Amino acid sequence: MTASTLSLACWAIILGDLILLGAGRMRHLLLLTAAQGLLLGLVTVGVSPGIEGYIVAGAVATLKGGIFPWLLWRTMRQVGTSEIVEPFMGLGTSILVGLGGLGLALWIDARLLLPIAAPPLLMPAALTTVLAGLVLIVLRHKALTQVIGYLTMENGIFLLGTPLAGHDAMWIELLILLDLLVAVFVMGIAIHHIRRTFDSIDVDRFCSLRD
Amino acid sequence: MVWWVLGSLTAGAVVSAMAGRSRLGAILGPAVLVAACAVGLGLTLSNAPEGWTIPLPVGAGALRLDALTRWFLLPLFAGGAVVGCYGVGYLHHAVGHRHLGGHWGMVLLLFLGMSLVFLADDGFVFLLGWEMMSISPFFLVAWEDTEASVREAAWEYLVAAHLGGAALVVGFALAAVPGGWSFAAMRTALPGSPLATAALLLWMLGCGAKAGLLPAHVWLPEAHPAAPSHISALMSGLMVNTGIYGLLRGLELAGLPGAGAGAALLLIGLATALYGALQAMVQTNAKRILAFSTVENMGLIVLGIGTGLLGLAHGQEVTAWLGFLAALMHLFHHSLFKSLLFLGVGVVLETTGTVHLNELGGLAQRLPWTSRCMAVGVATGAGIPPFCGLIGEVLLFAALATGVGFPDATARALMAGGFVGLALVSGLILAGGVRLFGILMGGAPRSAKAQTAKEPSWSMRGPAAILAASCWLAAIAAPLVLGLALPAAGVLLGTAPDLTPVVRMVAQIAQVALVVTAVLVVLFLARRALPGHADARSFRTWDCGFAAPTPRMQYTAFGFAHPLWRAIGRITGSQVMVRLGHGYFPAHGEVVVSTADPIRGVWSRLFEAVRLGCDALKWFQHGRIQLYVCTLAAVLLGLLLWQLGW
Amino acid sequence: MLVLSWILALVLAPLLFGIINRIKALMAGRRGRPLLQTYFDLAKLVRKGVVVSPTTSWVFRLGPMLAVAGPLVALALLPYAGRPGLWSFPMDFVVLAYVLALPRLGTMLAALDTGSSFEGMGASREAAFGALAEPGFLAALLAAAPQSGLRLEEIAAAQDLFHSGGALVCLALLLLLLVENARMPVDDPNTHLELTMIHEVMVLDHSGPELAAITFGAALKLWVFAALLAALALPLERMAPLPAFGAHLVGTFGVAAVVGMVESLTARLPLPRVPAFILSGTACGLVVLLMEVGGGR
Amino acid sequence: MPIALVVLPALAGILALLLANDALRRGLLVATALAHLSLLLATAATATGDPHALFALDAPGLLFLGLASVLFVATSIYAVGYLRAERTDERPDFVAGVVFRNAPERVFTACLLFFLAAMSLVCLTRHLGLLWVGVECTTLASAPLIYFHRHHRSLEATWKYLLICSVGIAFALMGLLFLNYASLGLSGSLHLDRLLADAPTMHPVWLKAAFLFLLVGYGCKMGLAPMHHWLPDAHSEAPSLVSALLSGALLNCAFLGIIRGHQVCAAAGLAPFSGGMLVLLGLVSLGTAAVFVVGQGDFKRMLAYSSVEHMGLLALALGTGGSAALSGMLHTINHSCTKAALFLLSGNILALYHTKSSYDARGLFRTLPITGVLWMLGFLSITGTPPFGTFVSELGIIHGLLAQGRWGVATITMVCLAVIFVGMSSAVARMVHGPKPRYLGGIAREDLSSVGPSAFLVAVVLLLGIVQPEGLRWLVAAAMRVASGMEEGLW
Repeated sequence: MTASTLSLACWAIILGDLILLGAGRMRHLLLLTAAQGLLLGLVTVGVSPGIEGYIVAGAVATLKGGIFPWLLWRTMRQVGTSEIVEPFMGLGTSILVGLGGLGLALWIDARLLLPIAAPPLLMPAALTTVLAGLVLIVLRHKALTQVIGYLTMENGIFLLGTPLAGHDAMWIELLILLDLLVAVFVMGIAIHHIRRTFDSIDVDRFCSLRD
Repeated sequence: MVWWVLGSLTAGAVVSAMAGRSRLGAILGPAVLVAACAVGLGLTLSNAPEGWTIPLPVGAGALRLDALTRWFLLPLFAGGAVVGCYGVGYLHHAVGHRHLGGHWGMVLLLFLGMSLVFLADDGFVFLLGWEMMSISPFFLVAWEDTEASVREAAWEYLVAAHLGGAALVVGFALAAVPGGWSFAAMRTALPGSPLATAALLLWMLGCGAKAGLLPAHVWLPEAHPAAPSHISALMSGLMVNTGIYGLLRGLELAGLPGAGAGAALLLIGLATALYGALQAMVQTNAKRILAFSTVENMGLIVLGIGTGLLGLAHGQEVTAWLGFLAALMHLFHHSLFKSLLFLGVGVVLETTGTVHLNELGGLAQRLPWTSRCMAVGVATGAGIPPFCGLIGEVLLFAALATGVGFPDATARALMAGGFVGLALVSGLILAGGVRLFGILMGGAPRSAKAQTAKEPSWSMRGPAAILAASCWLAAIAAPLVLGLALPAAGVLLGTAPDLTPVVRMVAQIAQVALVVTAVLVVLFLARRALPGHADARSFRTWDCGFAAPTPRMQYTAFGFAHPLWRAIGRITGSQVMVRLGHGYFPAHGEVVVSTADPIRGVWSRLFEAVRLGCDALKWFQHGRIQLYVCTLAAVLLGLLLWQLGW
Repeated sequence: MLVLSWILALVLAPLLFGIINRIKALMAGRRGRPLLQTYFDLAKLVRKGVVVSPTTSWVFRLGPMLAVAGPLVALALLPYAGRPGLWSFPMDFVVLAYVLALPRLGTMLAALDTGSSFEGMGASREAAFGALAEPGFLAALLAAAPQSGLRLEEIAAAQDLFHSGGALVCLALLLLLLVENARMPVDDPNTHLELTMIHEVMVLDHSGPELAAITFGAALKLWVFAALLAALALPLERMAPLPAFGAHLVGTFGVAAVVGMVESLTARLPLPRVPAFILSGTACGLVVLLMEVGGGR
Repeated sequence: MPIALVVLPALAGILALLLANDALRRGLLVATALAHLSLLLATAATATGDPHALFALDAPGLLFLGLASVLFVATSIYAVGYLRAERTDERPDFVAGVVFRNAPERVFTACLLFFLAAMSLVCLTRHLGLLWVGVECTTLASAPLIYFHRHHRSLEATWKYLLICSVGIAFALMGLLFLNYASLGLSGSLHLDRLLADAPTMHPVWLKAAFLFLLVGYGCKMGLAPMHHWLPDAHSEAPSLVSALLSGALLNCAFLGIIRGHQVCAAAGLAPFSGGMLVLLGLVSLGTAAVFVVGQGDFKRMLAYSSVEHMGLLALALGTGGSAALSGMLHTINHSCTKAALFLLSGNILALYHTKSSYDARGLFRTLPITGVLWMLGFLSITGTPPFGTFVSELGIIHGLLAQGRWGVATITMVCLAVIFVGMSSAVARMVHGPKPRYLGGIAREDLSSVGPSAFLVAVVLLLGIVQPEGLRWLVAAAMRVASGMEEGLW
């Protein structure tokens, strides 16, 4: 895979992040996450070729591009939540924050040079994705969106780790993916319970524990 | 022998706590206490070997028995045995339905702690003993824990004890920095080091809180009255001594620092003494009066220490010796008479159910033994011959008087100020003592509670009588007592200069006491020979022509203090509010006296401010998960930006 | 000599009241009662029976004994005619003050023991004024003490009326004498209005030999103060023993005469202003002490 | 084989899911706990350290795993009585006005065992990636535990725990990547011994960044302020025995993650940097705990904030190094035992009074005498009062701070400790004394399983204040040397 393709993929990821922040429907959110997972697999293959790279990329693409969104999709259907993403302070604010995050990521990238040959946009793309995930967690009402945000964050972190794939034992990354699978599973169960107990998955109802 | 004492106290505490509500629990503790105290007294007075070690996690765990320790152990064990006997009688009605075993277990723990404090030869053992001694009274004070005020007092005690202890912990941790935890190492490494000043300040804070020095005294007038009376006697008569001991030991370890510490201690002591005396003058709860009297006496003792240090700093050895001797002697006497007074008030509480002066009166008729013992206690406290209180006060006066001749003008002024202040304090003590005894014991009962007062069993009368007798004996045998105090002061001051004038002075004061006793005996015999002794007619008190006086018309506790309160006592924060009835036929009017301690008010405002501050910061745990995650990210980002200098 | 002085004090103390009263009478242009009236009163009281209130206890009977015992022992501490007393040791002036507190303690406790509101009032005032007077007394004596010694004997030797601070010391002691002995302008020994009395109101319930003891004790106490003041004011130690003895005696009576004159010339102060009066006495002592401290010895 | 320590509880957990008999399953829980402890002892006694192995015990690992194992034994014994007494039907919470029931017991037991397995993994592994996996597993295994009572408040706590800790640990994962970047061109492995070997030549900026990520990430899990927000909620809403494990064992495991980072930093000569950060967060934690303990009406939240305080102390001690770090390692033992005992006792109190308010749960000395006494002793211990071991370790930390001349840090620490004491004492004094509340009817005797474990733990801490066994002293010293990067200290 050529460097330009890689950098195109990074661009796509960055743009995806911004669209993610502006998405108003849950369905779109899930689709975008899935797309991001697939892109992640693509980048993994591009950055670390070889059999290990392929295995990891395959696992990433399957899990992040397929299974996780599917799990969340199922959860969303089962809890019967509305399609609307409920943001704090409007979607525009999220996009603005995302743009700010991109700026921050570029700024950090300029100061922290990767000690490895990697696509030039990898670092900003990864950091932007992490920040976008954080924004999804912080600036959304629904528990489900928070899980999506968490996954997005993890996507970013994985993106950051792609140049390292194959440097250390591959099974570690697989284990980490497995862990994430369990995490999404457990969170999904928790969302079921939240729905049953609160008649809603709006985390703003979580206000009884405070000082 | 030391192991017998410590071991029996430890084992006794454990077994007694296990014995619980059974009869064994009621008797085992005091029995062990008396036995341990007897052995301890033997140890104190014998020529026991000087040092021992126990393995402990930190430090060497060393114990040592030097003259200073012996001096402090003496009242501890003597008082412990007496108070133990008293406690059996005081708590007899609780046998079977209260957890007496636990109570006595805590008393034993308290004694274990105090013994360890006195015996400690390294910082860790000292702290260990100190905290054991500090914590156990929390449970003892809260004996009547169904009353909210007692619970409050116990908690205040705990907080004060712990905060004071914390100051000591840091103090010793500082002192251990250069050489380690053992006292020997501190003695060599500490003097002259800049750490010594800091450590000493912390020691003064911690020990001052324990001894009830201004402004850390506020817990004492709450906790001592709330405790059962034998515990009050222990705390006020014996436990406060540990504060003084800690201070003295700290001074010794820091190499007896110079004029600054002396002046500070002198001023703190004087302020404490004056404040305590004034408060004792205006309070109306007998146990609070005694507690403030403890504050005042601790002030006097610290005044002595400060004087001694000043003397040392200016090269006046005699003044130094007089100051420290005065402190040591007065401490011993205070242990005797304050325990005695608390035991006496305990009898009053036991038989009448109250210690509020305005509800009492007429007890001298009803409690002849107790009232006589109390009279001795009051007279001793006021330094009236022929009782021992005089000796410490004269020594203190002497120390200050010699200081008026110092070459250094500041020191002279301090000494003269101390002298005059001390004179004022001694006048106030007499007035306060008369007030306490006169209102409590004299006149007619002011309420039905006092009407039916009866003398308690001998187990309560006996200990008081023993202490009263000791108050007299300690005066008559003052030269002997001084003989024990001299080596104790020597631990601090080294070899003594020529002290024969001091020794002779004390001997002569003892003679004065003896002669006063003789004169009184002669007068007593002479009175029997004169008419009107046995055949006195009885007629009601002179009532100025008003035919229907009631006991309520007697002078009240605050009324008695009113002239002094008006003259110099407003600093106590007491207030008199007169509420008159209104209208043409005003029906009901009242006078309300509040005796709140203003310094306590300052502390409670401080605590309140901390609480409010904390409450104001509690929004941080606001409950919104999104913001929590936001904080997490912000902290990370902030640390990155700050630390990597981007 | 010492024994003689002691016996003289015992015998002559009640005479002081006679002298004061005679001076007052003379100043007022009256004849006054006999000089020896106090002796007659004492003799009469000793033979009388006793009435006690059923409210009282052993404390009431103890009071008068303390009232006598204190001044009796105090006499032994007094230097006499330039010679030391029976005891003379450093800081004996402090012990003197404490011994002199015995009668105060006794009368106050006895007064409170009667349960009378009037006697409580007297005790309350006595307690307050005594407490305020104590620092003055001790400060004055400390100020008067020479650098070399802190005994009464040396204090008496070092001071006289005509030396630097001596006059002020003597003035302080005189004022405190008036306070301690319940004289005008602090207290009116002749008043019969209970609301204004201090000392007299405390002894209202005493009768017979016990009242005699209190009266005698008061006389002795006045004697102790007067003799002390005389010893301080006069340069007795520079005289030969016999003239000194005489001079001391005359001085003691002279103090009584001064008291009498003060009593005739002043009016009784309102009670709330008494503390200020006492503090003025204390202040005299403090001024001398301050000068000592400030100037260095 | 050290790996057996992970496998054993994991298998037992699966078995627990399959078992239908409650009594049998409870027996399995205790048996596994005991087996785990004995296996650990056997491993510690026999295993030889292979620095390149994936699983090996080093001193801090042994210390923390030993603690976890001992606490697990204590809690499992407690759990037997607890589970027997718990009602399985629906019951009302009158205050909140809701009806709730418990999660199935088999899930609870299984998750307990999985939790133990995850903690064992964290303590045993020498590979930082695997350590991360372990820490994430502890979160996932303990989340259902917190939600044992299917009450809306426990659900809220569970969600917060799950999400905040997951995000935090995601940061830690980023930290690992940064660490990997820092060692790029060297061995490039996340195996601890490789990292230690590479450390001196690592890229310092990347290393620093990596440490900060690890610190914030694992610090979140450990409960260091200001990342502690989940902790009071989770601890107060979880069943008491779970709170005991969370506070006594789990927080240490997260601390181990930070220790590993500190080790690498120290090996790279960056100990002043990482230590400084630890001290800073430690102080913030102490201050936060002080703020929230004062006036705290909920006694379980109070204990939770006390955990924040002690985690702060541990971080402070490790960051300070020297004798303070030594005492810090000792402090982990004291804190874990005391805090676990206190949480177990709070379960007894909760079971009787049905309230977590210290204003309502009064008169413990009369209603629950043994629990009351132990509660008081535990309080004294947790506030560092002699003769408890906590005093020795806190004294050591203060002494260590002073010996290094860190007067300001020592002062702040002492002030915070004092404020915390005042805050806690007012609640505890309120609870132990006073008359028996009138609404309580007849009171059952306290059985052995409810007070025995706490009594044992308190006794251990008491003994540690008076004697320190030679072996323990050695272990603590080794752990301190390892944690400060002075030696590898493999078993």
